[in-house]
Amino acid sequence: MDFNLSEDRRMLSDTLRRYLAEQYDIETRNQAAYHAPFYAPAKYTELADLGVIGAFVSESAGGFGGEGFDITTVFEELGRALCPEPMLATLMSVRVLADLKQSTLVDEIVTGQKRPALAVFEPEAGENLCDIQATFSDGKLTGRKSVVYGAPNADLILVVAKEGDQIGLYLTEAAETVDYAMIDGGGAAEVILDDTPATCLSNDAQAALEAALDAGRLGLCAEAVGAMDVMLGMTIDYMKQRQQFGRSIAVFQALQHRVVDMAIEIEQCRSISVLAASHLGAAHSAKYVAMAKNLVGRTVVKFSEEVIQLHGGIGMTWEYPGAHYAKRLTMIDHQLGDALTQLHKVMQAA
Amino acid sequence: MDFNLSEDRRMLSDTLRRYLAEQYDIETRNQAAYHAPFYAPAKYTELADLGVIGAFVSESAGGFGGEGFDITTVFEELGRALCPEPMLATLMSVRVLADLKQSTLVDEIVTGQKRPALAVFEPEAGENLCDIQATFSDGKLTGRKSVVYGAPNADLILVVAKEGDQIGLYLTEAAETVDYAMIDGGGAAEVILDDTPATCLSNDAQAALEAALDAGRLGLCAEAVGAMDVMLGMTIDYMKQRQQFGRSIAVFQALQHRVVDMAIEIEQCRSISVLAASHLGAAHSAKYVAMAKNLVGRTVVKFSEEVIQLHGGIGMTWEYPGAHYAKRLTMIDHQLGDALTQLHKVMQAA
Amino acid sequence: MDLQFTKEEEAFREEVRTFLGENLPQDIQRKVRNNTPLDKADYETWHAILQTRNWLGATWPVEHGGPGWNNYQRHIFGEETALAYAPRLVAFGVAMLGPVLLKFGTEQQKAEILPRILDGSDWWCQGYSEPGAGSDLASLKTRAVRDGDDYIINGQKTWTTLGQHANKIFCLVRTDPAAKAQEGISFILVDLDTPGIEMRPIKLIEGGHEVNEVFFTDVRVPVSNLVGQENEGWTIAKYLLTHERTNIAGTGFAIRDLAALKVLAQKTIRNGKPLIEDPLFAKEIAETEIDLEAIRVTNLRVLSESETGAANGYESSMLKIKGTVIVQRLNSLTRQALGAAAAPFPAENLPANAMTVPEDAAAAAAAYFNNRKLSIFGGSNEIQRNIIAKDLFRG
Amino acid sequence: MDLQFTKEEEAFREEVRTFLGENLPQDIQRKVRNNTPLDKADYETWHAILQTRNWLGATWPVEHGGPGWNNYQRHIFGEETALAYAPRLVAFGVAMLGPVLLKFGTEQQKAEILPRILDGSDWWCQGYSEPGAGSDLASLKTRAVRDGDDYIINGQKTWTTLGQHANKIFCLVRTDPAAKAQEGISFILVDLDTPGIEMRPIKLIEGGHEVNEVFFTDVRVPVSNLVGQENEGWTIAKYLLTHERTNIAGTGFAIRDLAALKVLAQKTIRNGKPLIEDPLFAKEIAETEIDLEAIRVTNLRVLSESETGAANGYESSMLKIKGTVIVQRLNSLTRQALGAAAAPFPAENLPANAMTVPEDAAAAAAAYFNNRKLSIFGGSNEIQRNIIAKDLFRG
Repeated sequence: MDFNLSEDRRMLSDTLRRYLAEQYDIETRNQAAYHAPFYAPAKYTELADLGVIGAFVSESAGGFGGEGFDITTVFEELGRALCPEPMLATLMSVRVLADLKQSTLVDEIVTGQKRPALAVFEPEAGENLCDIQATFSDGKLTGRKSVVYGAPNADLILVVAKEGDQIGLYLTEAAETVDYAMIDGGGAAEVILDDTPATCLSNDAQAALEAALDAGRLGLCAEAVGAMDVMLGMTIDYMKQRQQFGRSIAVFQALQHRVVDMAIEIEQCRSISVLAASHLGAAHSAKYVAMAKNLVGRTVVKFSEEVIQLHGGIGMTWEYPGAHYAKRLTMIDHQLGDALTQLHKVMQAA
Repeated sequence: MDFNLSEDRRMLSDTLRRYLAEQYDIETRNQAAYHAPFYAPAKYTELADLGVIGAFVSESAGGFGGEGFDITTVFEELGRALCPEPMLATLMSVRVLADLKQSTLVDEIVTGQKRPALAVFEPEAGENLCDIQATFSDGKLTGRKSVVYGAPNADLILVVAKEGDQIGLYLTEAAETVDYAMIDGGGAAEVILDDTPATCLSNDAQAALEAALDAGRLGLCAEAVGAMDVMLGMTIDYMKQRQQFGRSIAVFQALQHRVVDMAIEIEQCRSISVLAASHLGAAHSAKYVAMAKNLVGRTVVKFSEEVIQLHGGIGMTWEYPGAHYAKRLTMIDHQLGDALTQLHKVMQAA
Repeated sequence: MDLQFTKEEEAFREEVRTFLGENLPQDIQRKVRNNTPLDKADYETWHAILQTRNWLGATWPVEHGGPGWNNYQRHIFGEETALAYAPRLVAFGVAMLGPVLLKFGTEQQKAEILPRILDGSDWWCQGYSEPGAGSDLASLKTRAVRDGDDYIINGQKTWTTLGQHANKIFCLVRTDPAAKAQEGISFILVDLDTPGIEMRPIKLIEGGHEVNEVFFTDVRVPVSNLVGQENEGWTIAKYLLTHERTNIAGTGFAIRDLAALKVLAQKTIRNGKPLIEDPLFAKEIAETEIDLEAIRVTNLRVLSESETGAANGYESSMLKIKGTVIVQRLNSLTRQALGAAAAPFPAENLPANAMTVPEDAAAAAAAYFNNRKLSIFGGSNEIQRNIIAKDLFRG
Repeated sequence: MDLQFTKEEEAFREEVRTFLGENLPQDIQRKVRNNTPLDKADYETWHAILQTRNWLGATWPVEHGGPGWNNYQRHIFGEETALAYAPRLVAFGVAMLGPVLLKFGTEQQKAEILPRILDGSDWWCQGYSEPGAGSDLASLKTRAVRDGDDYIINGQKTWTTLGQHANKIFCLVRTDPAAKAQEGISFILVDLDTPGIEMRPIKLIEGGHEVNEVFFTDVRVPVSNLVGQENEGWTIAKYLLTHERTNIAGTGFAIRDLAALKVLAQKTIRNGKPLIEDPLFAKEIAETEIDLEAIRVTNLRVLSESETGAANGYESSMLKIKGTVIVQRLNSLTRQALGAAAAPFPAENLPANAMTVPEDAAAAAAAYFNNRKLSIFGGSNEIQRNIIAKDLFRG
């Protein structure tokens, strides 16, 4: 049994932590995160150069990682830095393309030459791919994709659509998008498809998509653990420094015990993410990912509420970095299926 | 708007509180509660003399009360004193008999001459009367009734059974019972019916039974409020007196805040019980009762756990009165449908 | 025991409801429903409309232009305005300074200031909190030094709500630095046009601007602007904090938001069926509804006790804690109901054809984050717990 | 990263499992499964069976008759015995006094006492807590006064688990009343046959007898019964409290109880269908299962760190808190699953034809109440939170 990162991953982790700490002070981060294109294209390319995207796919598919722990290693660091780069979109896209043997596209993405987004969900189709209504026929896509992460400024949009009953993956560079910032920073878009020309990459992509979405969920779990870790430290530092009634509020036992419970839950989230990472792609992968995303989802909402409350007014201000961590953590529960949705999956798998 | 008890009810409440305080020190209570017949027959009769049972039915039916607030007035006091007398059985029985115009039986019960028990539930039939499997035919009952409150030593057992599809109420004095104490004190029994002779009181008693069960649920809510009220005071007294690390544990803020949350929830339970009492027998009565029993059920379990925890080892001992309050409170959630069962009713009524 | 409002009270409710139906401007109502921030003009319009019926000074006696309502009427008015998606009143002039002047002000102060509150001439804001003194008001540091017939004020106030619209501010300032914490504080009125005052916006977590910092540098204020006696400010502050307890539980908002949540959960399709049919989500709604039913009665019990003078000191703390927990839980469920579609920011920027959710839910995530303030401002829920604990553990 | 046990460890698990299958007496197993209290003879039988393989002194080195296991093996053994419904070991001799003597005892003490622990000659119990000193051991008052070659002990101990079966007790006593709280305490061994000792049962909330009070009146004990130096008792007590951390999270019990709960919820008919098909109950089970999966990994992480010496001090506190919360939640759900049928008491009194629930669930409510002790005994969860807070907020 061994809970240490491999040498390669530790190097990636260290490099990434240093790079992100240098690059993303909170002002820089917020400037990128809340203003179009809602990330920093030059930094995205640098992250690709550092090997971040290569870590998402296996050597045989053109990367040098691809395991669950490669994903968690990267995303934990992204979470720590509150990094706004659209790596979730890239992760899911490159995983599905690798699965579908689209090696040219994979190479272009791994090297950072092209940036992809994956358009899956629709206003009335969430977790269940079978509910998707967008259609492909005669080389054209029709439908509406909603909250497509990383779509603003993306080079490629990968659209999930049906041809008959089959769920396929289609590539378009011509979709109409309505771009916006997300409330926790970073960009997304509504993608409006109206006889939009597209190329078929696969007309049977369901399994590859489910796997890619699970990789995304795992990434989100690790991102949450990284962000909570930092946020816990910030909260403790704040409490030590904040005076009330003539004393540091860190001495109030009622508050201390709440922080302790938060610390315990972070470790629980870390553990379940490790468990899901170790099973990614193996038997019961989907169930362990759902378990992880459920526990993380339950935790982040409560954690963020506690963090804001423990900071008092300061935690409510835009100026305070912790506020943006709290928003990001909460909104992680909204991405790729919330705690309740994951719980249904766990209950069905039981 | 007026949240004061009427003059009559206040008198009943005062009388009852005095009587119960005199009669039930904890040793006396436990002696009665855990040893056959699991109550104190002489005191039961005295309670009847004080008018407790008369308060359960209206004047027209032979009592002098019968409203929701009459029930809550009595049961709050029973709860405060942790009274083991089988008044829940009596309440439900006399209400259903009054509804069915069984005035002779009602009179005998109100005066304390006869003590009834109501045999409703079965090992596989809980909340839903339609699931009942006991049958009546040719003047005889067959089936098995489970956890019949107050059955040990009862003069009359009222059995709910089906004749065809209809749910009726049958009187027997010849049932085979297996008596036992309940874990929180007081008696119940398994009632085994095997061609047991019985008299039909009504072959269409479903509505009257539902109403009587709701009256019972309301009584349990009020009992819980009374018991929690006393228990909160005991907990605070204990905390003030208990020394740890050289200080009274009442000064520890983390513990104080937990007690505050308990105090708030008691008031919430009191409020929802008042609301249910005000609607008893009127429109949406069942929904308000279910709401009350749900909130009380959610609260008592958490409350009891907190009370034991805050007492440390002492709260775990048989000798400490609070332990018996905690057990009683927890087990109230088990009677007549737990919080989850009530929530389903509320959800269906929505 | 009687949980019914009287016929007169029910008639009053009907009157308020009719008035709101006829007089609440639809554009303002829509902003409130959609969680769109109101303009200064929106507030002024709404205050003026209420004032046509003398309903603005809800807690004021008739002789000063108030409606002379009792507790129940104020409760009903608060509930109905919330249900109708009317704006919250800007409380600082009407509900805070007004009652203070009525109790502690000179006749001249009353005569000069009160009418200008009701007719909208003045917009007051509050200078209580300081960067180092949030829930712990007694530690405030802003100094007022007597200089002839003036005070000279130096210091900083913060969390000044809607200060950007105000022309006046009432402040707690330290007039006796030698006195113990709560003593040596005075309550003083300041014109925001006075030289030396700077107001800076504080942007909140969800991006909105509703609070401010106010900096005082050698700000000269006439002594006649003092309310009550010098160093009596703590008494006034306490009076103010305990005076206005109606609607502290926010049940009107909760009832309204619960109803909207049910509609939303009916419209939202999740996993192929309306979200409200998911028993796990329905459970959350049902439990919250039950908690809300309970606090409505708790609220009425407290109202009834305070009407008869039997209310305990800590009951408003109880209403505050439980009330905010319920409203915040509803906010959270509304946010949750939106799933991925909660993300767009700011929600109102999206063109209609690209909206991800119904218009009135578009800003639900922002509203959720903004309303985390409810358990922090106005005495945090931790402070409220301390107040209750003091009462429970006394003796 | 590698979450797998090695082949050797898996083989060891198989060996333990096979051993349990072949050697755990069915009557004892049934009692454990049914939450029926074990007799003294049951424990002695089971200890003797384990000792046939040298598995009783699980933490002892081989040269003293232990199996020489590493952390993982002890963990596996703990989990497998729990899953098999084997009795918990009576820890006081084997897991507590044994390691203390190995570290602090004289050669003579080791030679005389250790073998008698393993062969069952002695049953040790613990004299730590006092009525005024539960989680706060430093405030203990029991006095030992030197008198020639003896100490004379006066005082009272409490919460002495299974003391009714014991013939020996190890105690913390105050030997220097002038010293500060933690100092001046000694660790001493006492024969329960010594005149002046009285043991009285404490009946627990659910009616069981597993703890006792022990009264000492002028009890004369030879100085040679001291372990370590006089006034060094606190060091020993701390060593003991932090020494045995395996299975502190109780995951084996949780895994076992979760499986049993699922079976029970499948068998229990509620509202016309199996309880497990009620999504609201299934939610509770699923969430608990997820929490359990997480703590299993947390547990392994801590094991792995302590094997490599990297463990933080507060990790066992974390495992204690979360582990007890999970086990207690499972107990609570099991109790809840029974509905009205949880009431009979004592459950084993009912004749078979009148049982209200399956035999192994009959005592579920009693077990629930009894296991509330888990978050109180062995350092309450509040004390554990204080320990973690001290670490988090240090510096």
